Amino acid sequence: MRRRFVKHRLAVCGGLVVVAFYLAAAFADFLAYSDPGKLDAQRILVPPQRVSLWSAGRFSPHVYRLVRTRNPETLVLDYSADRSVEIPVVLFAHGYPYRLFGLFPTDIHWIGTRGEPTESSLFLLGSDALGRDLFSRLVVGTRTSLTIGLVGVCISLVLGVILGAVSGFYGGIVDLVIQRVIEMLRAIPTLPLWLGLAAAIPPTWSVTSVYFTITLIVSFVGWTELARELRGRIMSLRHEDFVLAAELCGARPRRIMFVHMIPACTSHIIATATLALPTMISSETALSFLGLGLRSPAISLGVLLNGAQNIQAVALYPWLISPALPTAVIVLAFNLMGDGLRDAADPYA
Amino acid sequence: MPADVILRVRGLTKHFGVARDGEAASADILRAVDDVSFSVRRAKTLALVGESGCGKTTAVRCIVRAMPPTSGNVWFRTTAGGVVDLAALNEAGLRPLRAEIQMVFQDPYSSLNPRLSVLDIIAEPLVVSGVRNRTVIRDRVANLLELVGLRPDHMARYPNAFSGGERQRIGIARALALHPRLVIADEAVSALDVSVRAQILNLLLELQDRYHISYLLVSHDLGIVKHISDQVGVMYVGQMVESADCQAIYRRPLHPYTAALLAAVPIPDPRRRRAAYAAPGEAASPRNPPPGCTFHPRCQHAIPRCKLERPQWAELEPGRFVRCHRAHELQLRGIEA
Amino acid sequence: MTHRVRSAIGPVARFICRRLAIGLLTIWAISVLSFTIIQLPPGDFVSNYVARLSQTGGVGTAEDVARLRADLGLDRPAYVRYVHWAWNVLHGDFGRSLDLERPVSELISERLGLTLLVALGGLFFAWVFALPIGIYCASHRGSIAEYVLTVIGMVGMAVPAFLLSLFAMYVAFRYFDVDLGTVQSPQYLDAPASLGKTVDLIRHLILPTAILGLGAMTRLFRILRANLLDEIGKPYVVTARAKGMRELALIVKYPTRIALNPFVSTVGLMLPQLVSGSLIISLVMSLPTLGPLLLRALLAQDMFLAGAIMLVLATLTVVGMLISDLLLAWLDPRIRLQY
Amino acid sequence: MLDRAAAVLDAQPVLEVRDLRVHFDDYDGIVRAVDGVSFQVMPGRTVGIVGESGCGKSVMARSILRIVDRGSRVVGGSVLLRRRSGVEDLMQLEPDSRPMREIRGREIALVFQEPMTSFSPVHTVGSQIIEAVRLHSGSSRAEARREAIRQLEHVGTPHPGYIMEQYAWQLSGGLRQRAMLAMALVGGPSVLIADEPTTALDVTTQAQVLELLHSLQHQSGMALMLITHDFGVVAQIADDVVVMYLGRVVEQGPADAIFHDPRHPYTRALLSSMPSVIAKPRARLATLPGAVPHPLNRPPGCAFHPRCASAIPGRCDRDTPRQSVVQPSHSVNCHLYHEADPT
Repeated sequence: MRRRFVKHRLAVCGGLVVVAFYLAAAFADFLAYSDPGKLDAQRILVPPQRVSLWSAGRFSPHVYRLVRTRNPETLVLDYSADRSVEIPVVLFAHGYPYRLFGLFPTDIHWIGTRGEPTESSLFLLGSDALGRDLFSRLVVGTRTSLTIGLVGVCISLVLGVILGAVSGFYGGIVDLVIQRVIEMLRAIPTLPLWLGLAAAIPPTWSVTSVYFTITLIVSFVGWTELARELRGRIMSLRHEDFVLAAELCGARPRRIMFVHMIPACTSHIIATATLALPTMISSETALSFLGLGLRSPAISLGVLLNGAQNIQAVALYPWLISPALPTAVIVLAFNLMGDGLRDAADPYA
Repeated sequence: MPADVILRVRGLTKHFGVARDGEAASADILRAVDDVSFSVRRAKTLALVGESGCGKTTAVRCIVRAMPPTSGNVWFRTTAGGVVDLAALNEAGLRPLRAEIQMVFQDPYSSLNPRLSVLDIIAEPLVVSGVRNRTVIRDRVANLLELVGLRPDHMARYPNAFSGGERQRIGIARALALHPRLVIADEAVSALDVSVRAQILNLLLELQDRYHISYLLVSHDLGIVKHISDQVGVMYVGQMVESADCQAIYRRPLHPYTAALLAAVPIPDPRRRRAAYAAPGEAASPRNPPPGCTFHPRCQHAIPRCKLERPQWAELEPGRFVRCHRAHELQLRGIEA
Repeated sequence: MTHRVRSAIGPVARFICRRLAIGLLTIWAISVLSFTIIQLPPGDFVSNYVARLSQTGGVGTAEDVARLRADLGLDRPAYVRYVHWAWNVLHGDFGRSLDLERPVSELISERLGLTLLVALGGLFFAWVFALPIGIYCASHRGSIAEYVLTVIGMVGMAVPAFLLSLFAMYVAFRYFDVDLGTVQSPQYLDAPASLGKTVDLIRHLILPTAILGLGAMTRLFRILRANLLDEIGKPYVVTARAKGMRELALIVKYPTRIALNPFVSTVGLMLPQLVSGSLIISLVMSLPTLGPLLLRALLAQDMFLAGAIMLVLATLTVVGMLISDLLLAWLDPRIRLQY
Repeated sequence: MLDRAAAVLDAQPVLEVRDLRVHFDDYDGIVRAVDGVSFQVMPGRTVGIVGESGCGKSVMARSILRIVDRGSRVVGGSVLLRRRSGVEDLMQLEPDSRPMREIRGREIALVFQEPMTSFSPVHTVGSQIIEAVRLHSGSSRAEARREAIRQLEHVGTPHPGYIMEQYAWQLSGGLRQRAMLAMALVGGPSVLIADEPTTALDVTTQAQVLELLHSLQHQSGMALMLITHDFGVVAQIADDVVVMYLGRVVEQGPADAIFHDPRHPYTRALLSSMPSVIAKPRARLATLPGAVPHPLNRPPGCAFHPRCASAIPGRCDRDTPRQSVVQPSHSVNCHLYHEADPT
């Protein structure tokens, strides 16, 4: 299976991108050089900045100090660079404190400015309507979205594997009921369902509860695909002679299930899970985008895109739409990878 | 049950309900196996012969209880000497007997789990029966591999490293792991190349001579059957139509279907081309078998009685059972050796 | 006896009955689900209403609140309310929107046409493009065009519809100075129906339908291509070739015919996705379909309206899936004759 | 029987395969599926091509009609077809060209092992036969229908009108194979290639189909090329036999010579290892050691040498044996016979 996957060039590319994204998510706080939640009324809607690498013929990365002006006619805020003040940008700078992997307290970030606070000087991708650094928010938001996908898939996996396996192994009335339930769930348009469920989340709930509820909601439908897939595999495995051979040795159902059946399905499970992940991520993004999923102060790709809902604003401040790019890339990469995995798992499907 | 009989099947019947909602209207029943009786003797081979759909595979699957029979008895003589009815036991009651009846399958590819090494495959019966000591298991597997003509140092390999014939040997080794008294071989060589078939057939014969195992063989190939069996039972549309000693059945069949089968077997000798007589038409469907004798629409010798009355399973001569109204009067041709 | 009756009505009829029964069951389950969802949020319309009222300076006394509750039946147990609601729905009465203070059926029927138009338009788009592209890719395997089309298909399938529409709107607004967030050009807004108005409407709908169709199209195209490649290797294709048929005639006649089956059956499964997609695209592009109405109703806890919209959408989907099943039975004799 | 043999003695072969080579790309390399095969098919006679799995017999049949699967290609040799208009080399034609398509079905027809999957499951049997008729005659639909029914009657199907309206999966195995034959014969081919036509059938049905093939051939005088792994079937109906092993011919000759005077060690071993109904009960069989190697790992020299009891070290494992004629029309590719016949 590994050999067939590696032959799939696009899938390998997708896989590398996925790994890169998850690495970024693991080190999100390290990569986010500014505190993603810190408001700054003086730095609203700053456009993306250029980092100059050379200063007087010497390698010395720096940005210029921002000067805020208001256009007297249009009353639109303008930012210009004060070329006289260079603010050096340095690697491994000290910034806001955080815990790496939630364990080790530190305040080192990959870059930062020296002399002036990073929060008010460095805006690689600009800032949002509340003056928060978009790059940092993007990194942290990506982490949220990616983990929601992962947790959602885990929930789907547990549900799907158990129900699918039971359905396929025992057949009969159990199978009939589970299949009908799946059929019904699949007939419901997912979005209204999600909207309805998400609208039911009380606005007073904490960010964490909302996070887990949203995860539950997006996996509510996700498990059906996995259960169907697994049921089909288990059913066809039941007719394999090696399963009968094991039964004739006196092996009990549990052994048959775990020694002979589930391992034969792992590649399918992995492939289906990989293909389910991007659906989960885009579902969360869509919900939050509509304002029914995660809400500020939580940060996710959908929450960030929510700020880009107004097309006139986007036209004026195009950098607000930048969260669309990582969303598209991660979803695409997952699909490519999942596709390759599925082909590799079952070259005859 | 005579002392040398190890397995006696009486009136074995398996019906599949085709009806979906449980109400079994009579026409919705598929009579896969219908009142089949035979005995397998110790260290001897009984072959069930028949064309596809005749119920031979279903019959053996009922005997090993891969599915429950609808009715009938399957008496088995255990190592301890007692006789139990396998058809009446539940899963827990069967488990201790599993070691004594093993099976060799037709498809050398689907019968071995591709994800387990040969060691794990052959060791599975041992592990399930409670052997835990790795060295004991390895030694036993090495012995078994040698026994079936494979190199013991290949036990760490996976099935895909072996050819069809070698896989079949692995399957035989697995079946032998718990010293079974009865081995059921379902078309065990028909998926193999001609040049490999002979190796496996000879291996089965050798093992029988050495360990006094009884075989219940299922095959559609009358050539293979002649090489390995002591007794033959011929099945047609779920019923046993004739059973007898191997030599006798080939030389002088008593049932017209047996005769038709023998006449249809191509003989590998261009000098013995035969005026092709084959029974016309094709086997009836077990879903809707003809009334009376199921073979009558294809039978040259059918009389009006055959259409109306179902013939009884009767012992015409000592050891020769047949299900035909006219068996006593017909002179049918067999094959001269 | 029953067996005779069943065989007398024939396999096709039995198949249809079975499907119908499942469909009805699904709709019933959905009605319960919709009703439950509406009941989930803490508080109800009245408490929301009172909260809003007090924000704007109005005051509701406890008696007022209780009377309003009693009027709306909110003081009775949930199952009673469900039965009451379902009974009315069965008689075509969806109740009144509490928020917009208009009959729900009126609100829905205003917007149903456009909703259907967008969803079916997307489906049409998907079909029309997926079929030739799928056949082309299967018959030109390994060509550069096939590779490019496959990659485009991948992108189209992967990128969520709302991102695509957001992007399309941005491009249109920024570079073509067209505001896509309307369904009608300003000059036609209050104009009576005319050819010009219809053309204008269609022009505004092309992009949303295309975006909606793109996702479905790429999915269909990939399924069709995979099925075709599968079928092309089958012995009956070799047989047809051995008869002396031309390659193209061969692919069009045999494998396509068989590969169409999963095609039709996936259309059924795709309908829920299309409906969802059309909702979210409408929300982004502010098309007056049921999408924005549903969102508004949910946010306002306008129970009758939200429940009715969910029920209507789900029913439409179930009906669509039923049609696709029947189509499949008509297409494939194996299903038609063996069921 | 004898008259027929005499009549064809001076006849020209209707199909002649010369040094045919077909390769295909496998995951792990190039498989030489057919590697220099030559034989002739005489009009009115039956050639049995016998061999075990992987010997290349099916690939060869398809290459003759130029319908090999993707990834396979004919890399050399010629297939000469004698038509009324003269002799034509099929290897010189483009696979999807009009001349090649006209040869398919009209000059050379093909019947496969699995009649179930050889018919499209969503078209009726009748529509597929009608299509074959119209491909070759351009007749109207009604005429084609009558012709199709006539062909079905010809191959002995009961109720041909009813069979026409059925789907292949609704028919029994025997009827399917008969319908398949009817479809193959509508073009009135001069050569019928039957690839394992009876392998999927029960033994009584097999006897019926073999009998049918025999009588059809007798009536029309077409040549029959029967591909099978079953020596029994070959013995029953073939006039000439070609034995193949791993893409090469090891021995060919008249059926009687092959069965009663086999020369190649492979043919001999195979014949003596065959379980047969005429053997004594429980007789031990002679065995051939080992298994057929994967065509990708074909042993050098004579491909059979690792399993051959009389292999000559230093020779059989190095040199590819040439063809030696041991009797008129009986030849063998084996080093053992090179010494006896120093040509």
